[in-house]
Amino acid sequence: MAKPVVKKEYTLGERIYLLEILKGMALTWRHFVFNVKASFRPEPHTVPTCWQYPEDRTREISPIFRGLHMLCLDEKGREKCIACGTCAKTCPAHCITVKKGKRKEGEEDKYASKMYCASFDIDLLHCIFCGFCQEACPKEAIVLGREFELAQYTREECHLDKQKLLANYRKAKEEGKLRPPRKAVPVVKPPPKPEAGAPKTTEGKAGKPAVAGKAKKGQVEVKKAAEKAKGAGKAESGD
Amino acid sequence: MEGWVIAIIKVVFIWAWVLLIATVMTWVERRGAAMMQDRLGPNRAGPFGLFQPLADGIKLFTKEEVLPKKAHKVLWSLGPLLFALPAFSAYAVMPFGDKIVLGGKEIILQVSNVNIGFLYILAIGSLAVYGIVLGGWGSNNKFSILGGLRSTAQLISYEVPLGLALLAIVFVYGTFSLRDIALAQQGTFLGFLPNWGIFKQPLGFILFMVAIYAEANRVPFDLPEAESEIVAGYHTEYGSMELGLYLFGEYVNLVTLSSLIVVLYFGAWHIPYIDVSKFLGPVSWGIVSFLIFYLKVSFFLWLFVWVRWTIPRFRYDQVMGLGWKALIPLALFNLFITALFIQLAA
Amino acid sequence: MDLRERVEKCLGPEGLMVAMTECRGDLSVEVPKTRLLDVMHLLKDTPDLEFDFLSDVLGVDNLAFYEKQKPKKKPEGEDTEAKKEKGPSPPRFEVIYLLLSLKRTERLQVKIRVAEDDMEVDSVTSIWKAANWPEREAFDMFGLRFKGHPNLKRLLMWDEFPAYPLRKDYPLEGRGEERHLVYGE
Amino acid sequence: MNQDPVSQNDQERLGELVTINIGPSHPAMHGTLRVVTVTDGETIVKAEPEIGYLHRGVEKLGESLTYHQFIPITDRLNYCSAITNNVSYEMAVEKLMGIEVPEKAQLVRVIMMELARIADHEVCVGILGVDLGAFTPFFYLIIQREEIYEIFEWYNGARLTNTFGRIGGLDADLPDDFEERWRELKPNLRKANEETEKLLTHNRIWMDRTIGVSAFSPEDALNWGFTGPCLRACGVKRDLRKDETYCMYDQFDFEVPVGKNGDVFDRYKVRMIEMEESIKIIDQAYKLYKEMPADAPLKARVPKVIKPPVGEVYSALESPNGELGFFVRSDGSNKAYRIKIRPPCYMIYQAFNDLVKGEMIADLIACISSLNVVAGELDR
Repeated sequence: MAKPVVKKEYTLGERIYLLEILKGMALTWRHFVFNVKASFRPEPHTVPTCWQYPEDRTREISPIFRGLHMLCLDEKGREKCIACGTCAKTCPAHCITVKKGKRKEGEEDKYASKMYCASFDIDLLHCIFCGFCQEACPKEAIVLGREFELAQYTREECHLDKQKLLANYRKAKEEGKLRPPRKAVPVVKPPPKPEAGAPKTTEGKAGKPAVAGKAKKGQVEVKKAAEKAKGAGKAESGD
Repeated sequence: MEGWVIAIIKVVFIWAWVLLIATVMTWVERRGAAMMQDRLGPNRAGPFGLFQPLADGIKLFTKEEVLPKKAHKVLWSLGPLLFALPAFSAYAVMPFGDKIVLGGKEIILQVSNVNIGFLYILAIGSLAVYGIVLGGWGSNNKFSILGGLRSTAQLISYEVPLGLALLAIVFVYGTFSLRDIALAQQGTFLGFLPNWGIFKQPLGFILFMVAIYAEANRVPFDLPEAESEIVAGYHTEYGSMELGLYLFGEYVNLVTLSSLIVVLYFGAWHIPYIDVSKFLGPVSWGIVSFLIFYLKVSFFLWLFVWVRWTIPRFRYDQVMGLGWKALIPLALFNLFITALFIQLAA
Repeated sequence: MDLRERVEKCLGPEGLMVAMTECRGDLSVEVPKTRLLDVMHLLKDTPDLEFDFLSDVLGVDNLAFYEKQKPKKKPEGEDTEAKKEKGPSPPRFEVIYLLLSLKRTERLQVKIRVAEDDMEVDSVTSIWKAANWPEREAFDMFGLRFKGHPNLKRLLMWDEFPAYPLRKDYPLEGRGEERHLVYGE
Repeated sequence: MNQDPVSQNDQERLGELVTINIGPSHPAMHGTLRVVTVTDGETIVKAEPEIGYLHRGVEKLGESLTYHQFIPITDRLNYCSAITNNVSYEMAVEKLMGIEVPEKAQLVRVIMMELARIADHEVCVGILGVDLGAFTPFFYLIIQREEIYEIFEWYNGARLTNTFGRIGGLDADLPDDFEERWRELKPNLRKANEETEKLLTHNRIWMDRTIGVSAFSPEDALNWGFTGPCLRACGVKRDLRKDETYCMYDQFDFEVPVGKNGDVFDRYKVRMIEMEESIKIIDQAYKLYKEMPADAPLKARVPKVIKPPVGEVYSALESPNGELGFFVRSDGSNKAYRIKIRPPCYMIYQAFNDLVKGEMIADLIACISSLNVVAGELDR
């Protein structure tokens, strides 16, 4: 079914193969010389694009890299997690299991709130590292860290329990590789306050039929208004 | 008796030397490619990864030999042998230096100076196609047989321009002996050019280069093993040292062909305008000529690598088209011109 | 004249339109299954419409949808209304053709309903070759049979696969069909 | 597909034709494609693609996951440009819910999508080179893709499976160092493209291998449902970014390249030019982005639990491969009732037999690479 082709005219330089081939060879030669020179540069990072990975770990990993999970402690060393189970619900791969525990008297220095997670299990073999758990977490307790070397020999090792998660946190803290606190994304302000602070963007425009004017208080972080929004969502789904 | 010993020493020496070059070539190929592609290449085994070929060799030797269920056993095992052997045997007539005087005895740096060296190389070189086509057939794999067929067609087609280009050289030098051709390239030509084959046969040189790229199955003529089309061509089913023989034979082939270029077109061990042998003793001149020769060879070896990592590969019919429609007419033309000049000069 | 009217004008007189819905600007027109090819030809050739590009063909299984649509909820689409008109057992499947008019850059969804006991649908491959694989996929996933399709085989699942995986009564985890696969010669 | 089985079988029995099974594990079959080719010598008589080796039931999965949970799954469709998939899906759900995304978020989406487009085209062109035997351009291009991934990594922590954006907007602003990175990257991108062109475009071997190979007429292409670079290579000027504009694409000044023959060379060339245009778009989008106030919203007000009203929409955007559409039907619950993905290469790949019939095996490989068939997207 191929239709006849519009013949492309070859120029003379194209017709005799050698000219373009020589040009190409000049190009590869330039790269060759550059890289040979570069590879004699002092260690560890020689040729610009190659990282001698296991030895050369100087490559900067993004501070918000979505790697190995950890359970954070607050500044007093108490567990942040309140075992609300939002992470488990949000997880697309259903790899998180949380069991609730109630704080007893005298455990205030261990757990930050009244509820804590008695167990917290993550199956790394299921996890897809989407980062939804850390986004959903109201306390910023579960966080994906910068650790990316996750290969293990057994299935059991790929199973993260609470102790491992806390250990991950301690290790990251020691190395100073904690994830910076999440920056809340500015959300469109509710219509009742028409174009209050927001300048000439169109975000304040009316005409969002689905999102009825359920006001969140000013510029709230999404996750903090979880319960409210849930209510709002339910109400909205009626229309 | 003495002649025998010397011959055997020469054989062993040159055999080991070519093996060494071929081994190093695998390293050069990979590192060179890497450097052209902004990578580093193998750099783990030894300094600069120089022991990488060794590691590869050990790996190939220790791997399990797998014989496909329906493969033809005899042809299957014959294939790699027939491919590697001619590559080595072709070196028998290749000069690799001028001569060396040891213990008052003059030794030519060539295993045997037969006066039909030329024909020998052509004959032996064509034998390599058997290894490929038998391996491809014996594997009982459609990709292998395709690779084998492509290779057969390609090698046979490119034998013709190769032979014609060589014929022109024979016209010019009037001899079939490679050593005589090498010796004839001393001095200058037309008073200012080095008396090298390339200046006497510029067109022939280009034709010859293209033809040997096809003979050696190198990019842009690496159709028989074009990995993106027919997996690995004729050696798809091979593993272990049988595969090693194929890969290695290819590099030995490269060395042979590069040496041939140097002997025929690049003045063998001569340096233009200077007759180095006058300044050196008979022993040191032998060594120096040997080194000069392989310096030139290494340039052509490098050229193989360089070209390979620069350009894409042809399609099967385009290769045939280039061979029959462009190279053979040009080679005939070249032959004609050469003959004309010789006639005029005489 | 907006698209809605034009489509009505084109299909209405011939009685080729069962219902028309609009959702967020996506016009969707339901047509009788038996006259699908006529509709497609009309839509393609009417100078006002010129839906000459077939984006996709997809099947939908409405089994769970009907179960879920309790009468207490006021539905906004005509889906349920259409169902009511048709009586107690609405056709289970839908085939939706996503059409596009290149010249006008307008999109239209053409919908037909297919009952479970009569799964034959006319193939539109004679009009758009683009329907080839999507129809095969709909056959693969829902068991819809396209009459006149040049090569109606399973596309994504293997040929011996016994079920239709995108139907709503097929479990997400599968039924372990792969265990019965026989490998070898 | 091919409708002359009887005569073909006869020929096959006579040994004139050979059936060669290319794939699913073959060096040139990207991912897990498989083509059963019947060849006469090296000439292809029939090439029937078999797909489904990477079928993961994404559409079925979508019916069991909430709207947000499906976003990471879309990453795994066209893994070369995950961001485009994310945005396409998000746009479908936003359309279903009637959400209007803030402008600044749209700009960030444009920037990221165009980066993804460059990355995708780079892989495609590079692989095309590799399949035709020219290895080196692949590395020059892939290095730049790596730098693009670096930007992605600093944007939200993942390189390949980005899970970019959320329904209604974004989850993060552009990183502070974006400008610096982009300024560094831009000349490198251009240089890599230039070098690729230098090595390939005018090289006669390359021209012989690509010009006129698997050429396709615009009528056929439209009938087969071609979109994207493959359609534009046939000479149809159609780009959803221009024709059905979304994400403020109408505010940017860019060209839509078209080819003439619809052959491999034109597809390659269209992709090369598109990369250049993408660079221009990113520049313009970033300029607009800079003009926005720092606290301009990036997310529309979206309920935490997304429950779109009953209805069905189809929303498409111009992915690097062509029209990537999502058909989403909601039954009012928090899970989609039906999600149908319209992958661009699915439509293109079904015409494969017509594309390569009568060509040679080597051309089949060139054709399949130039179509940029991504198994993840194809099989879903």
